[in-house]
Amino acid sequence: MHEWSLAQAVINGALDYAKKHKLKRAIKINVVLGELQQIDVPAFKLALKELIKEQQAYKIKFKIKEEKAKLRCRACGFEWLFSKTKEKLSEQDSELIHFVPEVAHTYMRCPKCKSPDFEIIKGRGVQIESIEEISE
Amino acid sequence: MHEWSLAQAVINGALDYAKKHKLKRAIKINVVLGELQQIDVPAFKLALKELIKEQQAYKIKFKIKEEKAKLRCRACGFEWLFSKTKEKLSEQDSELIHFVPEVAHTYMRCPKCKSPDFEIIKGRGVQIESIEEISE
Amino acid sequence: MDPRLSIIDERLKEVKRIIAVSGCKGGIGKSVISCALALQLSKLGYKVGLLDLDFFSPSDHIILGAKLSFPEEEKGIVAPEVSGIKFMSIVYFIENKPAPFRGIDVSNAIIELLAITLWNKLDFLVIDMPPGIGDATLDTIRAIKRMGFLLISTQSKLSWESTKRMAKMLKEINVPIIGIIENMQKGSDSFIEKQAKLLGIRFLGSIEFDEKLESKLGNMKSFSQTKFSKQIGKIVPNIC
Amino acid sequence: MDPRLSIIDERLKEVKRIIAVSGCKGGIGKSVISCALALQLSKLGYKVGLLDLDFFSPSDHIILGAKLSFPEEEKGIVAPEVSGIKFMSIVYFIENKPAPFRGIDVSNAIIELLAITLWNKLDFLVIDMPPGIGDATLDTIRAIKRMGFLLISTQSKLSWESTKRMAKMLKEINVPIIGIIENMQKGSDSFIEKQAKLLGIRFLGSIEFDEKLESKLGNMKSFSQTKFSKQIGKIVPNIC
Ligand SMILES: Nc1ncnc2c1ncn2[C@@H]1O[C@H](COP(=O)(O)OP(=O)(O)O)[C@@H](O)[C@H]1O
Ligand SMILES: Nc1ncnc2c1ncn2[C@@H]1O[C@H](COP(=O)(O)OP(=O)(O)O)[C@@H](O)[C@H]1O
Ligand SMILES: [Mg+2]
Ligand SMILES: [Mg+2]
Ligand SMILES: [Mg+2]
Ligand SMILES: [Mg+2]
Ligand code: NI
Ligand code: NI
Ligand SMILES: [Zn+2]
Ligand SMILES: [Zn+2]
Repeated sequence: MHEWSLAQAVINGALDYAKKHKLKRAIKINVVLGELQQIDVPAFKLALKELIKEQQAYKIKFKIKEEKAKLRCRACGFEWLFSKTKEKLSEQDSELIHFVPEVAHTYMRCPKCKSPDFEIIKGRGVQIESIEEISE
Repeated sequence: MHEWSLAQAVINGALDYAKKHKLKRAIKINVVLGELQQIDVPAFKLALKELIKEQQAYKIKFKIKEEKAKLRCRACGFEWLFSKTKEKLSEQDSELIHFVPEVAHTYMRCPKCKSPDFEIIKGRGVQIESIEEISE
Repeated sequence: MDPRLSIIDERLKEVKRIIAVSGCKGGIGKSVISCALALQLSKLGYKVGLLDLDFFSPSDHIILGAKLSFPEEEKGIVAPEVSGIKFMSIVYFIENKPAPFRGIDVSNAIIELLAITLWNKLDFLVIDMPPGIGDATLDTIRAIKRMGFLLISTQSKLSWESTKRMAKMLKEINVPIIGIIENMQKGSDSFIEKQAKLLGIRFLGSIEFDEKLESKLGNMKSFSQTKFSKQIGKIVPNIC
Repeated sequence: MDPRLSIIDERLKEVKRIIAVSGCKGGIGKSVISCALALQLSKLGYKVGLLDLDFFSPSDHIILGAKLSFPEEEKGIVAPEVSGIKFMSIVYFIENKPAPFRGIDVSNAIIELLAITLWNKLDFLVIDMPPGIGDATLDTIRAIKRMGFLLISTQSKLSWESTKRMAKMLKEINVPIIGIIENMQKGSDSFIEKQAKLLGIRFLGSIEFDEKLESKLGNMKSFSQTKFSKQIGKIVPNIC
């Protein structure tokens, strides 16, 4: 489960931020999971829970929001949702996009004009939306 | 004055848009001039006026707004205004940026960490902000 | 809205043919072939333009020994003439300094150059492409609908595998491939000719490795008299 | 906020030295030198990783003749071993298909690979860089603070002018330059040695043009017995 490494990134990133901004001892991390990366959410949550235990500096809660992936073709301007075209991907190609979402440009095409030159407008992958102080 | 060629782009772009969206016969083009490109505004306005006369399809008015250029360093996160560091550029380097604003990465550096890896957040060059139908 | 894309067709409307010299990998001879092609076409009496789009390793001005005068400003910028060839390159703007451009910068600078350069009447515009299928390739495809690709490959597997990736993409999105040139051929085996056939792409010929080429770079007259340039000259009729 | 940048130091914390093989221009031997360097270091008993960051023309898997097994998934992805070298490349994810990436995609994919690849203990991580000073160069500089650049140039002016642009930039922003290697030397003149001296950069040696190199690509054993690999082997002590 490479979800572990992304959960580590989230915890590390949040701790760096909290220390830098001298946040108090309890924080909430608002995480956004972009659909394109097709994160295994239970595995990701489990990893976060384990990783939170491994550190002492902060009391950490997290909230996870999923975000639809939206793409826009630079050749013809067409916009579409990943969820509408996802079924056309083979299981293997999906898995490759799971590891490196950019390879969507290798395995996906604009549904309207077939161009590989599209922009991932939103929903690429794991992001920290915000970090808040909370009462312990 | 290469401002003429950019004015041509604005008129062409606006006419393409107006035709595509079947706008009525009178339009107003709201143009934004990003500071980094250091457009000669009188020359640009003159070009627009001449070019408007050369076409029959639309009655065109324009409104020009200038926009400060803002840059952000990807290496250290520092943000700054072009106007604050502009004086450090030689006249010749300024002129080169006037033609191809991206060469700012050749002639300018982050004032804080000296990195050439900065982002032009806003105020790069000539943009059409919007095109409106107006009464003739 | 970016108004610059709207003017590019207009800027190129008096240009009859546009040839992008590419092949994905670096160091396969895109630049020397672009220059030789431009020179040979010019010798035949055609009006020729040359646009160097490799912003990280611009080479054409070195190959041609071009004096770096600043482009004249008119109702746009006029590509300076180098022995009758209209030549545009990022070097006019960066000289010998580095241009650390992100993809978005490459994209913006290419669109800017296409929007403001006045080529006027040309029979051929030769575009010397940078390696890769990144912003420069995607933007020229997006901005110049009438462009055809002239692909280059050496006999090395390393080169051919990359050229093949690019050829696959171009075919898939219906961008015309003019043909493939094998460069730096050694021996008589024509590996690329066979491979081109397998892909259904026209093979235009082999250019031999020319020991003397390097020493002739920078002097246009000597350069156009090399065996290399003469072999390019023989391929030219197949392109016209 | 992009959390991935925060984890990269952690991922590389057990890696003693990180060497980016670069030089700005394409086709100067970055890939063959990266591979030979990795192999020679490995032969000396060092634990070595090799990361191919040329997404448009990935070459190292061809040079090493690596079988493209899919990287194992653990608490990240494990770089598969190729004769004892931990090897990561975009080819695991794109195979022989084109990867038409804009700069922002190159940037994201590099950061992703650096964030999820588990190198564990390494004495050396060799990074085979793509041509140019674009996203890949700027992002590795940004993400990997401890990296040094090993610059390559051939004797051609075309190559040297590009390498010089890059060297200027690296010096200006205080990124360490390990030294310069002259590749594909013909004759005994050492143009690059003189130029390196003028720039105040350490000259590490010349690698001759090896006629037999091409035919040994894809077979690691034969490759590491070429004159080419042996000459790289002689330079290795100057780098360690
Ligand atoms: N047919 C040839 N014979 C000898 N040298 C060549 C030949 N083609 C290219 N070269 C040399 O190979 C190097 C790479 O060529 P270049 O045109 O710069 O490639 P690219 O533009 O694809 O990076 C240059 O030093 C050039 O002089
Ligand atoms: N010293 C050398 N002798 C012979 N051929 C070489 C030598 N160095 C590189 N080559 C060949 O030159 C070509 C370019 O090398 P490569 O490593 O792919 O360059 P880059 O990674 O810089 O694009 C390849 O075909 C390679 O086999
Ligand atoms: Mg598949
Ligand atoms: Mg100057
Ligand atoms: Mg070139
Ligand atoms: Mg390479
Ligand atoms: Ni996973
Ligand atoms: Ni001007
Ligand atoms: Zn489309
Ligand atoms: Zn900075």
